[in-house]
Amino acid sequence: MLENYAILPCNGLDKNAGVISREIAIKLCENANNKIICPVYYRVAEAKYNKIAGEHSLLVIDGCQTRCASKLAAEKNLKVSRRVTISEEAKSHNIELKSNLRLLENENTLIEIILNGLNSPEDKVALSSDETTVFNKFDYETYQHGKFLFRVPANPELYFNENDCWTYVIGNRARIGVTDFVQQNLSDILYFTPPEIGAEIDQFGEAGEIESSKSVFELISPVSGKVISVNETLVGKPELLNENPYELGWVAEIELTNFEDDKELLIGFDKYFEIMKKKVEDINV
Amino acid sequence: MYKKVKVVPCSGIGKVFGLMAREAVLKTVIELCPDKSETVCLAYIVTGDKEVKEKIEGYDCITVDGCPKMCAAKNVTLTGGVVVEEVNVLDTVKEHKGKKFGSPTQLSDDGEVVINEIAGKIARKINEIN
Amino acid sequence: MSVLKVGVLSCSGEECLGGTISRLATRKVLEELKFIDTVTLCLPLYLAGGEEERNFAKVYPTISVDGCDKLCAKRSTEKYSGKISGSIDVSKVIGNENALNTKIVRNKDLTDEHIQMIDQVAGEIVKMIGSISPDSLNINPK
Amino acid sequence: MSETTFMGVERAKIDWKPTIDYTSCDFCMECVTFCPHKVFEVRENEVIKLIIRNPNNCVVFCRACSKICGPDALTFPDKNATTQRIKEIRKEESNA
Repeated sequence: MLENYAILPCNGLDKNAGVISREIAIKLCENANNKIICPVYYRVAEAKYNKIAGEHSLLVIDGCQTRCASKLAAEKNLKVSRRVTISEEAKSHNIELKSNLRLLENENTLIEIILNGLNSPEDKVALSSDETTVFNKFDYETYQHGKFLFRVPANPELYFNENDCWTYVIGNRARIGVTDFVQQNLSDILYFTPPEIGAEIDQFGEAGEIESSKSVFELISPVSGKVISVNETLVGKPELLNENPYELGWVAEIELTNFEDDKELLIGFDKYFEIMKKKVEDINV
Repeated sequence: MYKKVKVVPCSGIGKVFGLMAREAVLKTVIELCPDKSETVCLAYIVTGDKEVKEKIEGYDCITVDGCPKMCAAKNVTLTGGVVVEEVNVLDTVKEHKGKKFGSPTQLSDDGEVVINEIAGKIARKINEIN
Repeated sequence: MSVLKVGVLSCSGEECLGGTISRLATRKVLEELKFIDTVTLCLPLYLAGGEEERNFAKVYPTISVDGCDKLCAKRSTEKYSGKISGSIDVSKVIGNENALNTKIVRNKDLTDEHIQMIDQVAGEIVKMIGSISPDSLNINPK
Repeated sequence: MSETTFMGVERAKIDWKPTIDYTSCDFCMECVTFCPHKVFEVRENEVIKLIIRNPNNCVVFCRACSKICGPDALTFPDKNATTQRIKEIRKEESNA
């Protein structure tokens, strides 16, 4: 059941998909504690909606590929935790959308499907911005300390910095994240702030922030470049960073600008694994 | 037949959140809904004994967990309980950013505040059911 | 190094006082008696968790602390993890009338009487640790 | 912390530590409780109750303490400059 979400729908009244997204937003608020952010009123009542958005996870419902709602969210610096695009949903369920502005059978079926998806526990409809790069299987080396298990991927594509952040490089793109050492130290991770998409980051510059009940960690980018995508799923489910900070818990993707130079200050698995073991012994987790 | 809702916390021993789950449930079954709800030892459920199966099989259960591993939810489901609500303490904790909630043995005042809030949510759910 | 640690697993039962006592006594040994190197685990993790948890009793000599003679912690540990090195039945230490008291107390309502029971059980745990792994006493004064 | 080198450079050669702005520090000591590396030290009976005791324990590029500092009294060197410096030292040493 979708609960405690702020819902920013496309409100395009002149398009069939817009009418659908509006309807879904209303339905989501009827029998659950969710709040609508009216994209029109947002322009004049910013404070009110910023408050709502600040207190809830955000679901953005875009009608068509123009993604006005998403753009509005970006413009207002809102963190999107789930996103649905009606036109895409229609396609994937082979439902043809016409130009009618009243909800007919087709529309209602689609609305049902999407609502079920949104209300089902496993985020069928939720999209993480990760569909882009293809990664090899991670093969982990593990180190047990007390009851804590520390995994580090031994893949040659991975590089680390001594600040316990990793980068997985493919061509001119790199995915970045934190290692198990960070995750185990922080323990239950409650908040995740991704870096800004489009931001230019220097090597060792800040690339997002992770906060737990215990502490706060600033992700120190192993590479320099431009942030081209972030793992938005983590905003709503930061616990994925505890589950696996290398796969589901990746943080951002960077378009590399100067990896050859960056490399000079990065280390491979062997070095990092040793350094990490030492740290684990020093600071008792 | 009138059935009491089973409210099962994880009682995790490693962190304060386990205690919060436990205390929220105790508050619910002792103070808020003593007539409509009761708790069942999770450790007993884990054994899978026939007697404990009978206690929860087919009954409406609300599980209250203190970490994403959702031990209570998983174990109750495995043993045949009908989990009508999976509560995760962390969801409410998130709304109280920057506060300290106490230790695995002692709740701080802020901890009390949060478990009262959670207990309130659980009670509301119980009243929906019965 | 971790071999010397001793695992202490309590039932933390919710239905009667014994569970509460088992939980708090286990924490007491863990937190306050720091001269003993112990480690604990949430019992339900055996089923919900992964390999790490299932191997718990294989990795550490483990003592179970149960609130009543159902011995849930003991039986679950042996069923899902490994042989345990010792078992404490709180009801034997503080008596059935106390252990099985279904008037569950919240931590904030603990009385001096309860605290005494906790100390008593903690004492038993320490004794048992000493008997199964003397080295674990005093190995890492924190 | 037994970590004495960073990126192959002797830690002592890298200037990375918080600087306390005593005009805004209110000695709440949040940073002291926060930092696991004992960078700070409390001086109870002195006027200046907080000092940087172990600058070389400070994790290079970590600025976490400045984030939890209420009065915002902690500042750090410029990351780029530090990175460049580390690279220079590495060169010097490899040429040496």
